[in-house]
Amino acid sequence: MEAQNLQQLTFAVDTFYLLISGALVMWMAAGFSMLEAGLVRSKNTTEILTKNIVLYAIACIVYLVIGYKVMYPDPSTSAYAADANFFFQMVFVATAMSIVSGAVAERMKLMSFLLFCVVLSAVIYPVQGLWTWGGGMLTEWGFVDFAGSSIVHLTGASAALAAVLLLGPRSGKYLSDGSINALPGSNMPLAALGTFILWFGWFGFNGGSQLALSTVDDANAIARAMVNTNTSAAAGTIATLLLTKLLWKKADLTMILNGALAGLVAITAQPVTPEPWLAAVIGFIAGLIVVLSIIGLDKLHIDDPVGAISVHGVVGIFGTLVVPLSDDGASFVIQLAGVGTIFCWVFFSSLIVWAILKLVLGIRVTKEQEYIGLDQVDCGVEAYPEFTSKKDG
Amino acid sequence: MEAQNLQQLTFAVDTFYLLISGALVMWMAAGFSMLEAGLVRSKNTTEILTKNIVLYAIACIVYLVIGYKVMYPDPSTSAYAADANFFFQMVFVATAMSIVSGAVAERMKLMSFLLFCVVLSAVIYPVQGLWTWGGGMLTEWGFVDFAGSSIVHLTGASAALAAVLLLGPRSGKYLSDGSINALPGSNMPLAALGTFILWFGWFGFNGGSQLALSTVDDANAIARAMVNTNTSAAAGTIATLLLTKLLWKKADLTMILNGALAGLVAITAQPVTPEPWLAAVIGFIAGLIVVLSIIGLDKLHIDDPVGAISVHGVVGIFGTLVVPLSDDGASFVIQLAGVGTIFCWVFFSSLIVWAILKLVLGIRVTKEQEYIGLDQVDCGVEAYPEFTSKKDG
Amino acid sequence: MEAQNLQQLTFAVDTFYLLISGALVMWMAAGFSMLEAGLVRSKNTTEILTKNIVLYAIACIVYLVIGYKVMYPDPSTSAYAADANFFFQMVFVATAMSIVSGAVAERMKLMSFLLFCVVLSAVIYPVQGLWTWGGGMLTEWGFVDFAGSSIVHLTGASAALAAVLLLGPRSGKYLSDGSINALPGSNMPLAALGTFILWFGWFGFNGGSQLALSTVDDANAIARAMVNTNTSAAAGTIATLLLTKLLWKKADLTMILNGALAGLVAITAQPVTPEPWLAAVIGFIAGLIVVLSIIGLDKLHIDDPVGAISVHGVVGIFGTLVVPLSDDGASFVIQLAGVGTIFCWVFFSSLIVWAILKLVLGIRVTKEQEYIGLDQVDCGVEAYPEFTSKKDG
Amino acid sequence: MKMLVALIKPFKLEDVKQALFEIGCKGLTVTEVRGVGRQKGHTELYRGAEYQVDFLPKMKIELAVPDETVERALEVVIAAAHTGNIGDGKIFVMPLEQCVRIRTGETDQDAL
Amino acid sequence: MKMLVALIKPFKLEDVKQALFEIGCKGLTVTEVRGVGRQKGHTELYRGAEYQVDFLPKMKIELAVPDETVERALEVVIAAAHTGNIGDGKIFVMPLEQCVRIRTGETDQDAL
Amino acid sequence: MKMLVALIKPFKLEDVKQALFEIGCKGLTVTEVRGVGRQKGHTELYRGAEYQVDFLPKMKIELAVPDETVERALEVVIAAAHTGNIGDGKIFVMPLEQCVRIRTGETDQDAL
Ligand SMILES: Nc1ncnc2c1ncn2[C@@H]1O[C@H](COP(=O)(O)OP(=O)(O)O)[C@@H](O)[C@H]1O
Ligand SMILES: Nc1ncnc2c1ncn2[C@@H]1O[C@H](COP(=O)(O)OP(=O)(O)O)[C@@H](O)[C@H]1O
Ligand SMILES: Nc1ncnc2c1ncn2[C@@H]1O[C@H](COP(=O)(O)OP(=O)(O)O)[C@@H](O)[C@H]1O
Repeated sequence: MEAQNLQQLTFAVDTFYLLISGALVMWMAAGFSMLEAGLVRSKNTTEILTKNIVLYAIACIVYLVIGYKVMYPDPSTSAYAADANFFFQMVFVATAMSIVSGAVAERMKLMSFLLFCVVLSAVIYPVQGLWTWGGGMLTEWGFVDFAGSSIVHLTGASAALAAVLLLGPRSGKYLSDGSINALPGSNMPLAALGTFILWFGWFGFNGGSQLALSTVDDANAIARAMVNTNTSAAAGTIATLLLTKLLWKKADLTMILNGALAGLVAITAQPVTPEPWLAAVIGFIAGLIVVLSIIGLDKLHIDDPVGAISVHGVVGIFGTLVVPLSDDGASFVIQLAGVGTIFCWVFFSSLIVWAILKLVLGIRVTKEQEYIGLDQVDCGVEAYPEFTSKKDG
Repeated sequence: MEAQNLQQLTFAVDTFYLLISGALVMWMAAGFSMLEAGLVRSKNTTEILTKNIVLYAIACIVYLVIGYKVMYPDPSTSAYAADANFFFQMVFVATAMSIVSGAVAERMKLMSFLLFCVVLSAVIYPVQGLWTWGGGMLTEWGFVDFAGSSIVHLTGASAALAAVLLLGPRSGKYLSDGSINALPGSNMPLAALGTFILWFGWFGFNGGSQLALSTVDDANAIARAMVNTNTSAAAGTIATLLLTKLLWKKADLTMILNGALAGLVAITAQPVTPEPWLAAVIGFIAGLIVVLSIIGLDKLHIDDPVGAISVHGVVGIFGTLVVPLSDDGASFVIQLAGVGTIFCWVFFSSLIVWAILKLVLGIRVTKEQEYIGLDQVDCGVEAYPEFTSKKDG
Repeated sequence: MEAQNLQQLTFAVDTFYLLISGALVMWMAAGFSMLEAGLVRSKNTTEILTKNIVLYAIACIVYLVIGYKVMYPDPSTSAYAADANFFFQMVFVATAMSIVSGAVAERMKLMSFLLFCVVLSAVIYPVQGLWTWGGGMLTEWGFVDFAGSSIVHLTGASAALAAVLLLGPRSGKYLSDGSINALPGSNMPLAALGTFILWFGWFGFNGGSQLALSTVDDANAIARAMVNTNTSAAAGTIATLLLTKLLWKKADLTMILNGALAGLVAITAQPVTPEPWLAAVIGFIAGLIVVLSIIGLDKLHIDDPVGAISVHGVVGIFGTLVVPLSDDGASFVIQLAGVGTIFCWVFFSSLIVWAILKLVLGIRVTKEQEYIGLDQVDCGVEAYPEFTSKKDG
Repeated sequence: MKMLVALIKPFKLEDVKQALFEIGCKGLTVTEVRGVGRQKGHTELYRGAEYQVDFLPKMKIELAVPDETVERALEVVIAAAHTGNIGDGKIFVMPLEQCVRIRTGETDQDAL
Repeated sequence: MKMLVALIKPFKLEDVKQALFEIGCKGLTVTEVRGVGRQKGHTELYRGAEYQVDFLPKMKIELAVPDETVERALEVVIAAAHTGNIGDGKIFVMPLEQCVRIRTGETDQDAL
Repeated sequence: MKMLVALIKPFKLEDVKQALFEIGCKGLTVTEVRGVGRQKGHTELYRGAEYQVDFLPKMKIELAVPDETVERALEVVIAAAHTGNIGDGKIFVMPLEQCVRIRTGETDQDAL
């Protein structure tokens, strides 16, 4: 009787832990929305908000109907509520898709984007998810990706990269002489708020990925994961501050926000085994990488308004590759193989889907529509109808 | 000794579960504030923020002093901390009141609104709460309203409807030729943020309403409630997207946000018994209903700037009535009777209170004050003092 | 076996409770950011956001490397994960530092501020933290400060006061004839959002400070702490509403927000022992005090753009001194001695650090830089680049 | 031709526009401006501190009209913008030598 | 001297500025305005209700030029601002009697 | 009467207003504009990319004055707006034929 009650309570506690973690990850959808709404121009703000809330909704429904079954053909969870497991897995898909929306901002057709979202949630994400978390081939190889530096973040970024290559840069971003023109984001408090939301939600993302709380070992692992998550983000923030100060004598807030996110992405592949000081080092390097990557992609005329490809892709790879530094169960070669496999699958399958969408429906608005702004074109609702605009006339 | 420790731990876990859930519901107050601040014009923004934070404060204090005792004359909770129970119940009152504030926005006197808030928290809400959750007559009839589609949401909307009928529409909303003039909300990112906050907070609202976590059955019920809550909201979002695209060829973000909320309200009456696919269907229909209801009320010249009456009232009724679809313990007739009873009580008692307030203090600002905006009139603080306004001059 | 499992589960539950609480306190960093971003002028908004996210990062890293060891030379926590304890303690330092950033807004050099942040997190905060929470002399005296009305809030405010005295007021705040000129904050929704975030996060701040959940007594204490926290904040809100209505016939939202925070700060020293009605009284008085204090400091030409010194300092002292009203273990004299000790240590050590910074690097931007705004000077990124400004030209 | 520049209370804009279109005006240009004049500003309170708001929001209407319409235009603007309170605004009439329509290259009267 | 006042489509501002600087103009002033004219506004939808947007965003360029440059300036503005669609805008030419440069006190031609 | 149009540095607005009121002006109108001229813009950085800010914020003051006050008004504006740096701005003087006060119908001098 006692024993049974204890078992029930354990079941309940583990379930609750997963549900709270999942709710925190759901909340990250708000973070991406605010971050992206802050970093686009005001004429595209309503559209990006629409995209973000609808993509979350689509990811949930499609993963419920198809994706979850693809990724976990046989989800046997007797230790906590089956629904809690589904809930936690579901919100991860939405995260991957949110990454895409930022990179293609200010020029993509809303409906084409949403159709891609269906395919990613139904097939592209779950298939590679199956390989690792579903117990597939990558797991057999010994690939380690605790909470998804590659499985979630690199996946999102790879799909984004495929889109951006087919889509081209925003008009006005690269001038005819090859020089780069800034198109500043319209609302910094929103961008900062979005980053804070993501940071907060990430405690559920990484903390929840232990999937069980009820033993001393689990509890210690979760606590360590949360400390390391926070430490890596903090170090990434500081790294970007120092680097932008060094490069430009200014503390570029948008870069610093990217630096915090880079720290979060980098530690996600393995937040449990590093000592906090190592987490700090990983986050710090991630912060440096992200700035250089953003500058580099810009030089290549790959236009990513929010830096999503650098934050989630380049740093996601970095994070996955440094797992062996602290985790004896991982090897650099396998990590590399895993990263390569995931990237190739997601990038090429996405490229095909985007290409089909481009042929059939078109993926880019017209030049005039881009000038007017997607808010009028796709939503008919201005984001800030009462405020006069200084820019773009 | 062991047994006692286990009992203590169970007590602690259930308490913690209620507290976290309650904190999430408190957070919904921020959601309503942001949603409403985004959907009013900038000249009324400070006032609506003031209204929202003060109404929350009043609801808490008045429910502590009076309302709780009315609603639960004998709260016997030995399974978790008594304070946790109070905390969780208290935040629900504030939710009901927040619903009112959106519907009467941009024209009501601040102090009259706050006085109504006292009455609603002390009497109107607790009396009908007693009937169901307090173990009163509706419970005896067999009325089912798990987390409050009617008890909280319809209650808020009924009080709002009474107010709007006495208050009349905002000047300029309906033109002399009977046509409808749009008065666009001033800040879409805030409206979207508010919706995300509400969605997130709703996991506490519906998840917490199981009131106990510590058994396998409870844990499964909570997990199911959260999955269904999320699924219904997602389906509501998608439904509104499709419908507004169909009707107007545009993805109207403000409607989509209402659609998400409609999904949340609809599933609230019974989030535990439906299969997720049924939750999706309920949410989807709720999303369709809310758009049609908003258009319909507008045709009737019932002016509700944020759509609160449609989202919480019309959809709240819908959600309560579909409970028998999945819950064998409920019958359609009883549900109808319950809805009718709650509506009549809240609507007419509110009407009387509003009418008295109208006679004694007045409930509406003058035409000139409305033109200037409530921020100057009631608060003396502009919401965005540095930004030039394009509208209204 | 059973017993051991129960012990493990208890460990896990207590750990989880601390981690969730800590995450909520981390989230308060977003609250301070939004509150301060809303209350400064738009030309200083990017800078204050930068300051807030970087100060959080610095506090985390510095406390990890140095501060924690100073404050808890021997942290023996076998009842929950050691990392969870560190996590929860760490986020408190950031809170203290966030308080400073508001008070010195709109005129301080970014880098000097951040250097101070290093010293506060490494030495100033941990040293006084050691005296009470680390088991040092104040604990021996019998000083009671449950969650840090003095240890966190007064500490932040004292450091802020030292800074403001050396820094002087913003130019244009006090006119040559001694009269006070208002410099209105630029974005009220952000300020309100920030307050809601802080209120929500405070449930972790005060609720978590019990440090253990797993017994009936602990659970009851936490539940009571959360009810009282909420009640005190609500009462503070109402008090400020009434007082500003009385003084100026307007409901000044910025004051009301400060009133809510005052309620939160006041109850923080002892949220467990008061009956809820006493918590309401304490919060109510705190709300009155904060308004009078803000007006008073302004008369003394101590310029604090967000009211941080009044909210966290003056009210922090009040909250600490009223502990004996409900807590028999505390005495007024000891409380006074504790407050005095903490204030003296923090104020004078901060004064010295600020003075050194002033000599070596300077702490204040030039007059012209102040006119242009810190966003351009320190960050090179405008907060709202597309919106035309009405003020300051 | 003349250029009429009218400074009016913002909420009268719609009425004035209406009135001008009724007498055959085909276009006008509007700018948000802030004015100071006989209409006194007011003091506002923020956190207990008073501050003076001197500049009041006004709308500036610029309207090019043929000479023969000037009188009529002045009349209707005055009628439509009038509230009888201080701060109703002013109308200035300035000489306008030439006018070109960018799309067609038409000039003067034809270009209005 | 004359004061040229041009009302143009906002996205043509950069081109017009460029063109004017190429013919030797040294300065100009720009204001965001809203115009109504032959170019019809449009209706927008918000929550199912239509509303009329009459006033369209335009840029107003003010440019003081010596008499001999007026013709040339008109030409280049017309060329640069032209799209061929209704709503391309107008240019008004007004007499300018005097001009002072605040920094140096220079007047007239020298002050431009 | 003349219409004085002054383009000044924004932070000088208060001083100029003060100075004008001291010599008896009773009203003026202010618009936020952006100007380009001899004062060069600057480049800013955003995420590592430079961008050119050509247009600088200026305040435009419009002031109708009787003929006899023109000289005096020019003097005080120049004195108050002067910083000695490039970009201090210009004052343009344009003929003003008529002026009506909407509230009273007064015209010309009386209407100012
Ligand atoms: N001399 C002037 N030059 C330019 N604009 C003026 C002048 N006098 C007044 N104005 C404008 O006209 C508006 C109304 O003038 P005011 O003197 O306040 O009231 P009234 O219109 O009743 O005379 C002012 O706000 C200002 O914009
Ligand atoms: N009579 C007028 N007075 C002042 N501004 C005018 C006048 N007519 C037109 N405008 C301005 O010129 C702009 C373009 O005019 P419009 O008649 O729409 O098209 P078009 O330039 O093709 O003739 C208007 O938006 C308005 O700003
Ligand atoms: N030809 C012009 N026509 C209209 N406005 C001008 C002209 N030249 C300059 N301005 C305005 O005057 C401002 C200051 O001119 P600028 O040449 O930069 O410096 P300065 O006042 O020292 O000569 C410009 O920003 C612009 O607004």
